[in-house]
Amino acid sequence: MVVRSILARLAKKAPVPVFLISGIGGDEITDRLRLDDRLHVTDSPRPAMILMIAGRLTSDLKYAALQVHDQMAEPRAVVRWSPAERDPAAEVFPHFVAVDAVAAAAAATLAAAAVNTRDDLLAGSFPSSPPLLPDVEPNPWRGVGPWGQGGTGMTGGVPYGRPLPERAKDRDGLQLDQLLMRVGPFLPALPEGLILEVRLQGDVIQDVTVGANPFVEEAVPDSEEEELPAFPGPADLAPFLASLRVPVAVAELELARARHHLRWLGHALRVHGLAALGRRVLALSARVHSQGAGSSNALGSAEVVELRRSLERNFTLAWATRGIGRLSGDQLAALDGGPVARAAGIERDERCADPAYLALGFKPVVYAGGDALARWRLRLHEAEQSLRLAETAGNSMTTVTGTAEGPTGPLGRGPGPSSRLLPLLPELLTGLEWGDAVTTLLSLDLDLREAALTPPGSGVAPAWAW
Amino acid sequence: MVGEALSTAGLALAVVAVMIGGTYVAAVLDVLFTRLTMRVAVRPLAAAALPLRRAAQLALQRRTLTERPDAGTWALAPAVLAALAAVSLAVVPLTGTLIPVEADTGIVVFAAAMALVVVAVYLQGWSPNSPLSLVAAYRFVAEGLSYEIPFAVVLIGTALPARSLALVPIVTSQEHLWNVIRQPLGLPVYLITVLALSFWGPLALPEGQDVAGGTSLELSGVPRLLWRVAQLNVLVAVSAMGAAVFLGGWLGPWLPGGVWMALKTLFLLALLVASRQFFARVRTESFVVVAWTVLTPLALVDVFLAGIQAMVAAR
Amino acid sequence: MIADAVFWILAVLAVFSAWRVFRTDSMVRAAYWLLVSFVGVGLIMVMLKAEFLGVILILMMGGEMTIMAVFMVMFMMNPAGLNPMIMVHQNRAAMAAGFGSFALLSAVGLFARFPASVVAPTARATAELGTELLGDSMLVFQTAGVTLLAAMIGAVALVSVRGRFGPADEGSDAPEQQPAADADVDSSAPPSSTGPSSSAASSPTPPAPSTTPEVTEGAMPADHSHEGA
Amino acid sequence: MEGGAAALTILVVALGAFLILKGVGDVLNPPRSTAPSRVPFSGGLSPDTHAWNRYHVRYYPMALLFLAFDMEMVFMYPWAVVFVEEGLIALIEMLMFITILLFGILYTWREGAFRWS
Repeated sequence: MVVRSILARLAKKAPVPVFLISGIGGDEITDRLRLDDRLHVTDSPRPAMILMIAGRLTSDLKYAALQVHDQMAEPRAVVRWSPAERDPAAEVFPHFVAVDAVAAAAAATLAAAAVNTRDDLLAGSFPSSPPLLPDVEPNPWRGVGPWGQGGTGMTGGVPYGRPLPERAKDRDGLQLDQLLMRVGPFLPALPEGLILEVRLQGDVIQDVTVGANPFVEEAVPDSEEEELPAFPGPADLAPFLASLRVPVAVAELELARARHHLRWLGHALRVHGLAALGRRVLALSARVHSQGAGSSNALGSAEVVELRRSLERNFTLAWATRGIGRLSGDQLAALDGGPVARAAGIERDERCADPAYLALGFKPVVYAGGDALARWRLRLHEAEQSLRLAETAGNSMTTVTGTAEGPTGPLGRGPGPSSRLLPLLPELLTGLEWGDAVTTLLSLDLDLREAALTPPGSGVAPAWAW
Repeated sequence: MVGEALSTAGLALAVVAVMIGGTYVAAVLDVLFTRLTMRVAVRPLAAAALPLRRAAQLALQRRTLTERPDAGTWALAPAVLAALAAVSLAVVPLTGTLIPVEADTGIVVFAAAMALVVVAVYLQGWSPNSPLSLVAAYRFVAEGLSYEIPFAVVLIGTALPARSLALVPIVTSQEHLWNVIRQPLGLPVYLITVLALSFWGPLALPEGQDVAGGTSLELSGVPRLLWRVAQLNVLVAVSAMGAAVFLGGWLGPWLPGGVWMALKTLFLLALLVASRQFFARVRTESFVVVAWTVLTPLALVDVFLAGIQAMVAAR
Repeated sequence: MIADAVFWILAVLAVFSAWRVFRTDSMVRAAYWLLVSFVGVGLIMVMLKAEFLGVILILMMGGEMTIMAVFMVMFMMNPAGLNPMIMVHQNRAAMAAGFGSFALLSAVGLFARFPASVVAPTARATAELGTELLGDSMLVFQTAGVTLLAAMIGAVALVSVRGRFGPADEGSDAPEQQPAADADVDSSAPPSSTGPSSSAASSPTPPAPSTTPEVTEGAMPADHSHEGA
Repeated sequence: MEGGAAALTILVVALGAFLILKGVGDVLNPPRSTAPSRVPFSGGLSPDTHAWNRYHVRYYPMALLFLAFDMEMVFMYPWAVVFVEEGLIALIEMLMFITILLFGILYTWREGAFRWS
């Protein structure tokens, strides 16, 4: 007891280990949470004490969230914030600390709540959240070996509740086991919400199936339930979507683009093992954000220039991404422009059609490599270019042409960029080592929230067309 | 008899003290470098307390289990890693007189202990019966089989001028010129291979974010704490060894030998710990290729240059 | 006194872990029990003043046993031993071979004339080994190099998938084995099987837990002995 | 020998200390789990099968190469000790030996056996 109280007192000022889950409307907050010194965002739910839910959970996300919750070590608690008035999916958590705040203040309030809850958990004044899923083995089984262990035969049965992996043909001609791995939607290395069913043989991917987008909510017909709140789409796409209908300040658009690229960079650096540098870049992107449109100097462009220079010299980063994730010509054509295509030498940019940009002397950034490295360099270059444009743009406004160049690709023409990329994944990832597959996925900058605006194959017109 | 046992116990205590101290220093250094890279305010006192606070927090957590893990090997993995680090630190002479374990085959004992690190890390990844952790375990086997040869060969290079595999002669042979200058290829190759060995920074392949932490993915509570500590133990051991065989160990003017040794160890430790902030994680396959086609030949060249030098010096 | 105690502890450890190698279901455990056994033997060698040989044994076995574990996991069905299985086969032949080699080695130990001289504490065993390697045994040494090269090239030529000699699996027949889709089909043995047909396993009710090994053996598909070969 | 005793003591102490610490942790906070909590983490979804499988080690040519080089290292240690005494003959001999083995690396590299994805 004495030991425990000493340890608890010592632990009080440590950053709270949180596992971060972001639902609908939580995309902006998660960045600010990562920047909070009081929190330590973990890669795995196991060592986390607080499950932090930012945004509204769809029903698909709910089950994964419950699973993750049960996987956390005790003592644990749930702290959540939702933009919706009522969040039916999150109400499955019996004990939670709900944070009630407007979106702008949500991150700070969430962090403060996490700290308080952790302290209460350690002091024993707040009960640890009980397991939420029913405690049943995935398969009924009973041991059949001489010591009550295992299933039937060599590989049959469901020993300890699960069957063994099955063997399948491989490119090596060896018939070894194939491991079906379901990853996502909360795997920190992958784009938020991406679900993949991956067949691995060794560490090489044999087959990939892209799972249903968890941000897509099926409208339940004839339900008595009140209607779900309209899906807002990813927050950092908002100015670009607006520019499809009304003229928007060029400076505002370009700042948003730079911010998006820097956010992406921060996330990607973390996954590539440069967590501290990634956090610095995230902080930089937040500063770009707070400047807003109008103020045309001190946008952190000097810092971005310096960052770009240092990252282009980072040979291990280049080494980790060179030659990874090249798209074929057909695949590039299907993209219809966007940064991924521009990184493969295809000079297509919707901004070239806009007189406001032409007046500013805009020329699209194009790289030739076509691999993950080229995409990295392109985005860094574009971030720098966007900040320059924002500085010089003054008050010039875009012209409404019905299309716009979003940070991930063209908007307003058919499905969005991520919807175009998702169907390419199986072909692209097959045959890659798992780490290379993650590198590829990162470099594509997929956004499942954006893809949810136009579910692939749904035949529904994009949300922005309405 | 009793006196002998007492002196053995005293020396063992010295190793434990150096290990604990070094591990703590490594943890604090990591906090400092991380905050410097983030470009946020560094408060030395807070940085010094942070590792302890984190450790206390982990110590209060309930350990999680996985589906039918190999519980025995899972429990053993951090203990084995720490024990290997302790043994390899024990063969390093701390000063000219304070030599915890005086073995005729010092660098072989060290290399043997470090060769078994692969076992500990593989078991850590294998045991929880978790897919990403398993991928991580096999990555480390690839990494381990690649770094081991150049690692051992550059150590052999330092034995050449000393004409002995024991560490005291190796240190004293550097009286006039440290091996870092005499064998310019030695220390760089050594540092790269020990980074791989302690799965740290750019070569933290089994603990990468792309496998959500890999070998430590399923760890929480005390086992996670022990695994982290054991990893830092390895960093301390390899830094001390690097200081002894490349930077002349306790040799140095003005200051007492122990201080020199501590400073040199600290320098290498800081270098290794800081590497995490500068280099992105390398691909497994690239590392394997480079380890075999660049590091191994370089290490062999290093040995031959060292041999020719030693021969000329002896004439 | 203490030295005796340590020797006996290490000796018992070596024998015990060697026995565990055959009593565990998990390939990884089996490989590392063997490593423990080797470490025990290596430490005994260190005690016998063969410091270099003892330590180098441990050094080599660390890497070697990991490779063995990895290869055994790759080729054995049920590598983690989640289902019960038996690691020993052809018991009579194995016992004969075991006792035979034990008797032979014991005979060497008992009847050979070992040099009676005590090793001087100042003897430089490693240096003597080195002199020997560069002296009379030089031919052996260089032959070892060429043999190792031949082994390397042979291994790579055989297993390399995309070598100059075409895909590694060209012209080879994949073993006809059915995937273990369900427990009952799985236990049908491949055509090459020599073991008893596993009728016990294909019965819908699994055999009752029992402490007699015969029951389990009946429940095993016979093909795994070939897998592990 | 004394060195061996000390090394063995340190080994046992470190091993024991870590196992005891883990035991103490389990006494302080005994592990508790339910079936869903034991599911391995891969982002919130459950796997169908156990993770343990006949894992395809694609770097096996490299593992075989390692075995050969591990042998070579064994020879190098005693060689290093007597190198200076033996002089040129030691140099030439090891040079020959190593060159032979380097051909092995060269061949393996040429065959692309270090790459697997």
